[in-house]
Amino acid sequence: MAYDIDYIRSQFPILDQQVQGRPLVYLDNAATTQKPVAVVDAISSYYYNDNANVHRGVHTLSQRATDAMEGVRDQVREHIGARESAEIIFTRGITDSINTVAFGMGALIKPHQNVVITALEHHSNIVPWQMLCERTGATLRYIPINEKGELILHSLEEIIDENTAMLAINHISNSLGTVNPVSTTLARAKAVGAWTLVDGAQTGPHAKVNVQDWDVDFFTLASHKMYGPTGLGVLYGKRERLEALPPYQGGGEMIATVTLEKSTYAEIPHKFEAGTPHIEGVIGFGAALKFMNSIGIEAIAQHEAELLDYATVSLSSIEGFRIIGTADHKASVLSFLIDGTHPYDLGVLLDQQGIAVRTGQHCTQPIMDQFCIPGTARASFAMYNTKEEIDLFKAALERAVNMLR
Amino acid sequence: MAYDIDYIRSQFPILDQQVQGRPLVYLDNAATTQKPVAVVDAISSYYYNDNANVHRGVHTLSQRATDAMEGVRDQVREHIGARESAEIIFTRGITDSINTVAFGMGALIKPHQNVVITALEHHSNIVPWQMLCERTGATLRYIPINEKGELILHSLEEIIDENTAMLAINHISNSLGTVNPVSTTLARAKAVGAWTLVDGAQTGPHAKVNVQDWDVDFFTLASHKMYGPTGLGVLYGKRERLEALPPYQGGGEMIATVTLEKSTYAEIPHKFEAGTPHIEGVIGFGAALKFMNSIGIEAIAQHEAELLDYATVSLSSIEGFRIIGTADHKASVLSFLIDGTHPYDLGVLLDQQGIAVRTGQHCTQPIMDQFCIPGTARASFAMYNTKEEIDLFKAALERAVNMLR
Amino acid sequence: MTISEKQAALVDEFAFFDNWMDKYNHIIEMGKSLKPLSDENKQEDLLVKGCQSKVWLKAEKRGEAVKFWAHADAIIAKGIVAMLIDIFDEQPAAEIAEAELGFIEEIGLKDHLSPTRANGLMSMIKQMKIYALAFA
Amino acid sequence: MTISEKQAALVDEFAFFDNWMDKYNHIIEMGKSLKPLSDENKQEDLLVKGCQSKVWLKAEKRGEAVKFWAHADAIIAKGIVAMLIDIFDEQPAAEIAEAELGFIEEIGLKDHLSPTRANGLMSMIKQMKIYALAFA
Ligand SMILES: Cc1ncc(COP(=O)(O)O)c(C=O)c1O
Ligand SMILES: Cc1ncc(COP(=O)(O)O)c(C=O)c1O
Repeated sequence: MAYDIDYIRSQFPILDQQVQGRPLVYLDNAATTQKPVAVVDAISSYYYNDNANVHRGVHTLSQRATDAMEGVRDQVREHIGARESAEIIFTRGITDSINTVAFGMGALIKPHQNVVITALEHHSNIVPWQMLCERTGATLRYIPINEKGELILHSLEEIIDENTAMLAINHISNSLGTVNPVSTTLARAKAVGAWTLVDGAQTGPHAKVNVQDWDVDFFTLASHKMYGPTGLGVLYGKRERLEALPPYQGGGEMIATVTLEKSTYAEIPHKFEAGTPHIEGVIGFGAALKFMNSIGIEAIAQHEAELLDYATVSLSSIEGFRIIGTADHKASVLSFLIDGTHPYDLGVLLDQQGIAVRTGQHCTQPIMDQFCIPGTARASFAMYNTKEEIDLFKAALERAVNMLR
Repeated sequence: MAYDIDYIRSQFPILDQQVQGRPLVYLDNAATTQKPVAVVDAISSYYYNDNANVHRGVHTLSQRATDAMEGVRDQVREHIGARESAEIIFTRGITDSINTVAFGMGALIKPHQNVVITALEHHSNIVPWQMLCERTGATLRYIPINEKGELILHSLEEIIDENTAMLAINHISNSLGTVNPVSTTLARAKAVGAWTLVDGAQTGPHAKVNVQDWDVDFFTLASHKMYGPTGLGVLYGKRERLEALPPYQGGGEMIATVTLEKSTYAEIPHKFEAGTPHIEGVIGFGAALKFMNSIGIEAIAQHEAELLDYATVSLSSIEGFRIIGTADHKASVLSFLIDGTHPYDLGVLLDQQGIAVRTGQHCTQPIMDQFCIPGTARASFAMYNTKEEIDLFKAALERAVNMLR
Repeated sequence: MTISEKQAALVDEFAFFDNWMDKYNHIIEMGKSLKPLSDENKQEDLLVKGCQSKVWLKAEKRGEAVKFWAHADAIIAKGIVAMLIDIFDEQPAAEIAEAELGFIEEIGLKDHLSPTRANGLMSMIKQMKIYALAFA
Repeated sequence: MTISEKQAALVDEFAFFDNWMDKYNHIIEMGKSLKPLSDENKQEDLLVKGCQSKVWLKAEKRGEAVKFWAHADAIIAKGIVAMLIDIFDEQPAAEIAEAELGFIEEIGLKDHLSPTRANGLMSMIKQMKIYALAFA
């Protein structure tokens, strides 16, 4: 079946607008994606027909809302290939998911142990572990990267050792686009008995993974990067890990019994879902998953790969154009600099021409420090982008460079 | 100006439906309120026009989204009378807000100190403090309640003493409707130098408060109980308290600088807003506040007070009808039992007749334990309820009781 | 009667009633006529998790079969557990463990008895099957 | 010239340009012609918080007036800070602290220079006023 780009674009009304008098070209998808009609409709339909608080209600609306929410839990389970839907926790986002795990490990990790991440992580997969190590005396270690932005694996066996309690690694780098060799690193971690977590922020929109194939302990997704509503994330955890992990937040839903003296905690997934959940977000996310699957994640990934290739070749003809992150295996992200210009200036002048890219450090300051650069300009692609948009982007970029030089 | 109930009801499309073949009567508002058209429209308008990730983007959409979000922060500041908008933190809900404070206090509280709550709290204002005390060795104390469901204040000076680090208390009880004497208890806490937190879950929809008049350190609201979207809450904190409190979650947005070795944290409010915020929720909440204020919170409160009076008198004629929670000062909640029936059975048979009430412990198990009851049936009112609905409720309740006896 | 025959009989019974009120009245009647569980059996460890009212379930092995007793503090929950006992009581453990319960849909209560309902129907069934598996 | 007169002059300058490109070109030119800040002054403590590019601001008291120097690594940020220096440099501290900057709206860049913009215009203004207050 052909990739029906016109149909796809028609599902995203936001794209059909002028910015600064020019047609909007939205290339900031790694930060957040746009939402299709199906998602917005699911939200309004929920609020106009079924809205109620979930789980404890005997009345019909509460029941409908609960059924809808639990239905999405099962949809997510299926989407990532988890064994049971109790292994799917709804959180506020990737950041919340990782903090949930890092907090719980505070009670489990020993001072002589270490946590391993990579030099390629988003702040949300760095700072929680720094905080954990600060609280517990454990050590934080990094898998380094080379000048292409790829993990250097030859000393993996020294970095991940028998004292490693956790390996937490992203699958696809949001600032360089590197697709990391998750299986290799997970295999080493499992060999020494470490727990494992994969940050799937940039996986969700671009690749379908199976958590049982990876045999990973924890995996996280963000709805807002997968065409779904803001304020919702997923934390997948293997049952035995979630049962071993102490609860994070205390409150409604996550308890079995509460007396003035002591509380006992509910079973998973509720143990990790304190408070009224983001029911609307869950339902919108269900619609987003359904929409993505109706297009086909592989078809989307292939479309994006073509755009990435096209843009890489096309922009390379601009004098002084330099790609930051040239890994052999990349997905959907083009980070670059142009000699003699500052990325912030490029961003401003592109915006003047309707082109939305992100500029700065992309919440990955250690990468920028390693490359000794102040940041990059980053174009990142989604299912609805086109080669024509890349042409507009290139023309606008050339104009900006001319103004700045 | 007359209270225009027809206009108000017309703004809530969900109310205009049949449940089990009967017109829906939604009396579960203390659990969550319904959403007006203005809120749903704000959400779809955001996704169809302005959606982008906030704060770090130089492009137009990101700028619009940031302006919109920061505009709501200022709207909330004004709504609760905070000094500056940096004192307004957006969280996932009340539960998240309270956990944020309780977690941060872990680094500040000493084992000989105590935290004081009341016997009238929601689990979300009990369990975080139990967990804090467990982690730190501090003691948890309770202000007891009498048989009317009112706080017993005569030993307040023993309970809150010079070792009290925190007084955390709800303003309006979600399960009994008691309006607590916040000023009196806060005054005592301040006299001994304790920090103070007011759980405003049930305040938001029913009363307008000024945090500077109360001179409270922390105050929390939940969007979903105030006609706004799910997944969003507010944590107000005085600047000096928020600056003293260690950050909760690590990740994007909450840092100033990150190196592989160490991170420094951003200023408030960002210090407490790790990760991509629930932008849509913030914008929807802004629309909800605007809508509430257009009706007038005092007008709403008065309407609800009339409904509570009417229902209290009307239902009292049912044989064996017993109100749980008979405080002199109550808001919007009618919790009850009927002799010889179980609240769960009442809930099921009311639902069969289109009436949505909540049954159970309402996340306040200690209250139920104190009254030695398995739970209650609870009708709770919102701006859109009517006396006709209460008549339907009463008739349905009588029918249910007849079936059960 | 086998489990299937028992279900068919229940479905026939409910076919009499064409409105929710009569159906619930019947469930309530079933609840009222459930043989009592002695007070000393109303213990923590016999409580079924996931019901909004308290439901106690007790089982004993009787040869190949399983004997059940139950109690609930809410009458509708009691009626529901009474239906389940009507179907499963003194049936072979192996068959209880395997049984599919089509009757829920057929008596027209599916809407009222969905898996996430706070009434705990699913939890009760699960608990009875766990007993049966342990005895099989 | 007073602060108001300086602003009026800037507004006149920008009135020449009727499209964004020329306006930005002019800002870029102003950035290029900003007197350089010596390297030893590009220190952590002179950095203005809240800008996406690095902006350094230095001030000294000169009698009643304040003398400013600045640098930025992005040229548009440098142009923006150059505009501010054009307006505030060697003006009386008290007047800097009190000044209202209407020119932003008038030169038609309000959209581009709103308070939450990552360009940090507001942060630069705030920093200059803080210096002025300290000297006043
Ligand atoms: C008094 C009170 N506190 C706390 C909460 C918890 O709020 P949320 O579930 O939105 O976190 C609620 C609502 O359930 C409440 O009524
Ligand atoms: C790789 C990666 N990890 C983590 C995050 C944080 O996700 P969120 O901001 O939704 O919590 C992001 C997105 O910004 C990301 O790209």
